[in-house]
Amino acid sequence: MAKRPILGLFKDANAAADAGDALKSSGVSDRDIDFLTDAPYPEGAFGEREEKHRLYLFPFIGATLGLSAAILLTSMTQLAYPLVTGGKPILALPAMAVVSYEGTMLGAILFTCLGVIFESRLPKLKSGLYDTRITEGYIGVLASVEDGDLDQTTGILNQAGAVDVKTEG
Amino acid sequence: MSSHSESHYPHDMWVFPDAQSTTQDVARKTASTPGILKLGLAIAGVLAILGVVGFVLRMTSDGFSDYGAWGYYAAIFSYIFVITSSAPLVAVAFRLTKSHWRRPISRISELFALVGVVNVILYIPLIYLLPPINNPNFVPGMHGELQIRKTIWMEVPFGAPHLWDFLGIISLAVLSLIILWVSVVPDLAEARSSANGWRSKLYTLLAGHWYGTKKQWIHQKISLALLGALYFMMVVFVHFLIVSDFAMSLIPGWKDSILPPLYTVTGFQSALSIILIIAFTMRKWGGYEKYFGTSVFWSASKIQIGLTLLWTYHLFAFFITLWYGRMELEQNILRYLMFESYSWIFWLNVIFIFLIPFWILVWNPVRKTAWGPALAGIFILVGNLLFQIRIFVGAFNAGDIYHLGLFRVPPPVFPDVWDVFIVLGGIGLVAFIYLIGTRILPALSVWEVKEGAMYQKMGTLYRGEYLVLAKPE
Amino acid sequence: MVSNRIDHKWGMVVDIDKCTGCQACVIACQAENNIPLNTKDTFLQKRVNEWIRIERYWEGEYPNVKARYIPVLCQHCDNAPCEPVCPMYATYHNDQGLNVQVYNRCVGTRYCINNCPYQVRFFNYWHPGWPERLENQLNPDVTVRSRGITEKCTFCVQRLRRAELKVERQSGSRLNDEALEKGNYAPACVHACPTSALTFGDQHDDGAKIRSYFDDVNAHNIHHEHERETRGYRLMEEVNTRPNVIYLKKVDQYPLGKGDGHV
Amino acid sequence: MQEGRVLPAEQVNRDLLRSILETPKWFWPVVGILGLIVLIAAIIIGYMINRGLGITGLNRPIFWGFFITNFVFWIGISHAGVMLSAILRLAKAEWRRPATRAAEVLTIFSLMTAMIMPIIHTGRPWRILYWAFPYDFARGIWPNVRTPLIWDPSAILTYLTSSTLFVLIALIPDFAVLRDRTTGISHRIYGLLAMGWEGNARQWKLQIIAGVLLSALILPVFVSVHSIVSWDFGMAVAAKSWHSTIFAPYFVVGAVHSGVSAVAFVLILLRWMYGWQDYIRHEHIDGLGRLLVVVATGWFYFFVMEVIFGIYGREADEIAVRSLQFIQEPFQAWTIIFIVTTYFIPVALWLTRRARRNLWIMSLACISVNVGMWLERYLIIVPGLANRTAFTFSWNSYVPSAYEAIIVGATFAFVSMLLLLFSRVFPLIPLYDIKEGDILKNESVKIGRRVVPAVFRED
Repeated sequence: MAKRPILGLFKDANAAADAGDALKSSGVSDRDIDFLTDAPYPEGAFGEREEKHRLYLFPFIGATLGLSAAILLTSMTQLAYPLVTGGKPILALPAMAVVSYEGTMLGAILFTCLGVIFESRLPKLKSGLYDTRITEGYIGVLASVEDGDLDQTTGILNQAGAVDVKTEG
Repeated sequence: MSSHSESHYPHDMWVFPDAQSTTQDVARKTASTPGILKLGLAIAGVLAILGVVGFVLRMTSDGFSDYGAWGYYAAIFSYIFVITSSAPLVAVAFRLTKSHWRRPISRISELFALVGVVNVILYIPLIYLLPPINNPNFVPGMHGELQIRKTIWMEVPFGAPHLWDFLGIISLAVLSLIILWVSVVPDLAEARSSANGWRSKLYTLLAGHWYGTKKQWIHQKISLALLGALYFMMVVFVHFLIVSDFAMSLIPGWKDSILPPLYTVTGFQSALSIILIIAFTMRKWGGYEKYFGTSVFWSASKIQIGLTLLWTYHLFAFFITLWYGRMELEQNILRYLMFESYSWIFWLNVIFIFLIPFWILVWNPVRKTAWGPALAGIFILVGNLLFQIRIFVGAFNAGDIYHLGLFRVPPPVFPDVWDVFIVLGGIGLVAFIYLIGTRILPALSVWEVKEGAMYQKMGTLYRGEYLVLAKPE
Repeated sequence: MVSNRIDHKWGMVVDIDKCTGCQACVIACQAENNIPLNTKDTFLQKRVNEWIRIERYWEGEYPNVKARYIPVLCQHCDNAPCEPVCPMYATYHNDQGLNVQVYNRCVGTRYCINNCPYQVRFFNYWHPGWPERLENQLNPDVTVRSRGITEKCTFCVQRLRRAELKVERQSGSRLNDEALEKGNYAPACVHACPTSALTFGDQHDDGAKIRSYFDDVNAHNIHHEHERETRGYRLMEEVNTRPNVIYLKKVDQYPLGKGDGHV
Repeated sequence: MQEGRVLPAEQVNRDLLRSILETPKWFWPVVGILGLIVLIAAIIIGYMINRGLGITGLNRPIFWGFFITNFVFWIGISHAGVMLSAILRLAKAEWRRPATRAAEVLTIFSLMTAMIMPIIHTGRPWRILYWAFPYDFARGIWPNVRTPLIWDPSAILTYLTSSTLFVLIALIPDFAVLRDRTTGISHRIYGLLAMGWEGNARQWKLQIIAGVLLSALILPVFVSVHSIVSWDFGMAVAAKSWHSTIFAPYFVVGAVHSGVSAVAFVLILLRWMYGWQDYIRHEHIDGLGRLLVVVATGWFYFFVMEVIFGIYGREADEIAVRSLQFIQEPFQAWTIIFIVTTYFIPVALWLTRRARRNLWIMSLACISVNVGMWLERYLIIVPGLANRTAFTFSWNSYVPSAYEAIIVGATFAFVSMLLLLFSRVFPLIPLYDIKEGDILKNESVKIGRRVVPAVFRED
């Protein structure tokens, strides 16, 4: 049986947190509960599940790629055109160091940005259940429950003090 | 990298212990001397005696006429000076920025004021060692000889540089002692009644006037801020004097405007390192666990990694500028200090002061431990010693200092046994005095910890429990 | 490079003692290398292009003054500071010891000019133009540089190339002093100098006139200047650019009293 | 430093999106005027490219003049962005919140402006692509990586890319807000930009981490950029006063000095233009003032070092340059103005709390800093070239032509125009950051009778 999303809107953060607890006690696994807010509440403010992520790998991968790319570019171009300038060595390491450094940082930053997008599961092509009031400071409690439990869940949400409860269709 | 690296549970966070117990606890710890401390004192004392022996032998064998033999002495002086003069800055700087994490370590850093005396003593022989700025045997028209050595003292004023540098060092010592006194008074006042024997006499003498009235507190805060700012500028200035007079101007033709900042950064780095090491030891063996949360090490090591990068940055700026121009003089200086004579010391220096600490501290989980920063600190201290040897021994043996420039690459100078004695002795002397200091004065700034305890607590926001941090004004 | 090529290291010796400051070299260079005319208002704009210039300094106080002349041209340094700073490789050091300028690579960042201690690099602020009657005297072997690029003395590389073709490729003999002299292959300034203060030659050629001077100056660097047998010296030796142009000191028969001289 | 009251989210949206959702009546006229100035400058640039650099005041030996000065100046301004948002983010300074994005955007635009300068100052700008982008065609050769002029583009492009991404990542949640507030085509565009952001816990967590992580990554870049710009001069052996080892940190600190003052000024302007009194409060400007006292003093230290070690060697040609800077007409007058306006006037003002809290005085101080810093670059570049060799024969001075002056002036108009246009379409104050601040703020510690404002910390 397919799970259906249901969104309760709350004006007060405490109420939203209560709703979350109520849902959990009613047997909804916390993987199915999500809190939509308009600002970053401190982690665990709603007793929500803890999110795991691998963002810290990205900069390191990017840095390695960027570094190797930069070293290749600088060394190859100098070796390909062995023109003596100012009595400097053809493979001028200090000069390469500067460009390679920039390459490293560029790689790291590009990959970090990609990582952020990827890890926060964006871009989200088909938008789920949502309400524009969330960006007005309302807090949305988004749960996905079995078809049968929709009414019960609606009850729980309303009981917790939801301003509005939305389901699909 | 970030504060959010892993999950946040209350036990990650840390609030200061309750105010009441602190005073007695710290007083007790100050009064008692555990075995490990006795051992430390013994070792330090032996080393210090070794140092004196080494010094005397060096003096009798070489005398003060030939300053070249004293390179290692200058190096260890500069090592001690740059660290101990920078150490009080840790307290000063983070007091100015009102960071809470500094509270437990600020006394550790201020206590280094007691070592300022060592700087003054160690400097006195250098007065005789440093050759005069005016070329004594100058013959007009002599090829490539200068009448006045290149120095920061343009028109060589009276007593330059010996006297002025000396005054600088003395004023640093005095200023830091004043800061220490101003900051330690409230703790002594609290302890003066409970302490017994000579301690209570001493404490009453030092802090008899203190009753913790509002007025006194305000005055104390203001004077700490002002003295701190003054001390900061003083330190940077005296670093500039010392490194340019005792290193740069002794290498003919070496004109390197980035050396003073580099020197200062090295000082900050090592000061923070030694403080973190001491904090680690107090936490591990001194029974101060509950005062040193990991957040101290965590925040400090962020600063530390910044300083480490800064050091390397300054070094590279120096290197690339000299490398790019093809001037013989500059090439020779690079060869001498970096790539030929002192090459292996140089590479070790870079590894110890940059590579290893960087790779230790780049990991956030390690930064959150107590041992990580302390370990990095040890490496940094070794690296700094190598740096001082490279620069000062190099400078003291660079040949004819009145010559136009360094047109040949002198060989490196390796330490003989007396030099080793002197180096160890200097470190031992500092350690000895510092340890004695921790027996006399409380090694934890009680009033600051208490103040901190007022300003932070655990608080609940909806379902999560977090640290609540209050920032007055 | 090309297999049957005889390798050279060109060099020049400038005898200050012979220089009379007559500016003939300047004009010769102007004519040979299609240098835009230095009109009155280019002078007023301080944008003169003189690949070789005669610097004139007064020594002593009036009335007992002496004029000192020193011809300054591109020193073709082996450690040329101008070369590494060009982002386009528009200037580099070729295998004949020449500091060459590749006009169509140049974008005119003017960094090389700033980095030249001798100030012998020039920038075309305006598009070069010649009065109609002078169009015909332009040298077909030399590019006319457009505006916005840097130019400098080339040791008349066009003549050297022709010499290599005529002498070395065709007759196969080495391009030595008399060959240069006979075929009029040395740089224009050298041939134009009435007192033959300028001598041009190949440092790798044992028979070359300039050879002894280069050997001497290379043997004793600036710190052993006083040990040199010849009068040779290089401009601003302390910068260590190792020029391929050597100057010979002036022999002053009636030196001014000490103290009232400058330069 | 936690003044100001907690505002409901609706009001935050309403206030901060005002600049986007409704257009103030002064907006288009101002943009029009600025655009006109930029247009004039563009025409002059075209004329210059057509006629050649002869129309500037450049000559021998002063081959770099106003354009390069302006280039360095704008690069300097661009350092404010990362300085503020990164360092303050890492230091968790609460008062950073409204300042960050304005600073970052200023970074981006001033970088763009700066990059125009070296391009138009070259002799043949139409060939510039071969320079900036390393690829191999048309002249059968790649760029020469040994020159600072290649390090420059690599650093600047890295910095530009990263700071742009930095801003864009931080904009995603605000795009979502705009998506929900707009209709029609703009709704679709903002929706596209928001990438389906719905603000769940995971997205927020990563958003916050991204802020800190990117700050930590951009800081090293930002230091490198101005160092490399300084090495354009530091690598030159021929210009005696340029070949100094301290240039890199000296330039960086100077850049931060001018940049942060510029940001403070921009913030004051925004507060005045859009009536954001509740967001850009005196405490923020005050904080910037305190920060600037430290930065300025650090800069002064490096300045003194640079000068002392300039004359340290007592070498004739070095002394010649210094005397040109400090003693001879006309530069010595400019030098005095530069030192006074960069350090003494502003710091004297910033030292008192009342001055720091007075917006008029603050703006004056910030402007004076930037005047001074512009002069600083001018006084490094031009006298350094004016007599850089032992050959006194070709010593010379420099007077910029009117064209140069107009182009330089127009760059300021250009940056302000871009900022205005940006504020028309994107929020210049990060909404979610403000809201977060409000959430974390509403808890205070009571000590005896006094209630001390406090914030929640997650660590």
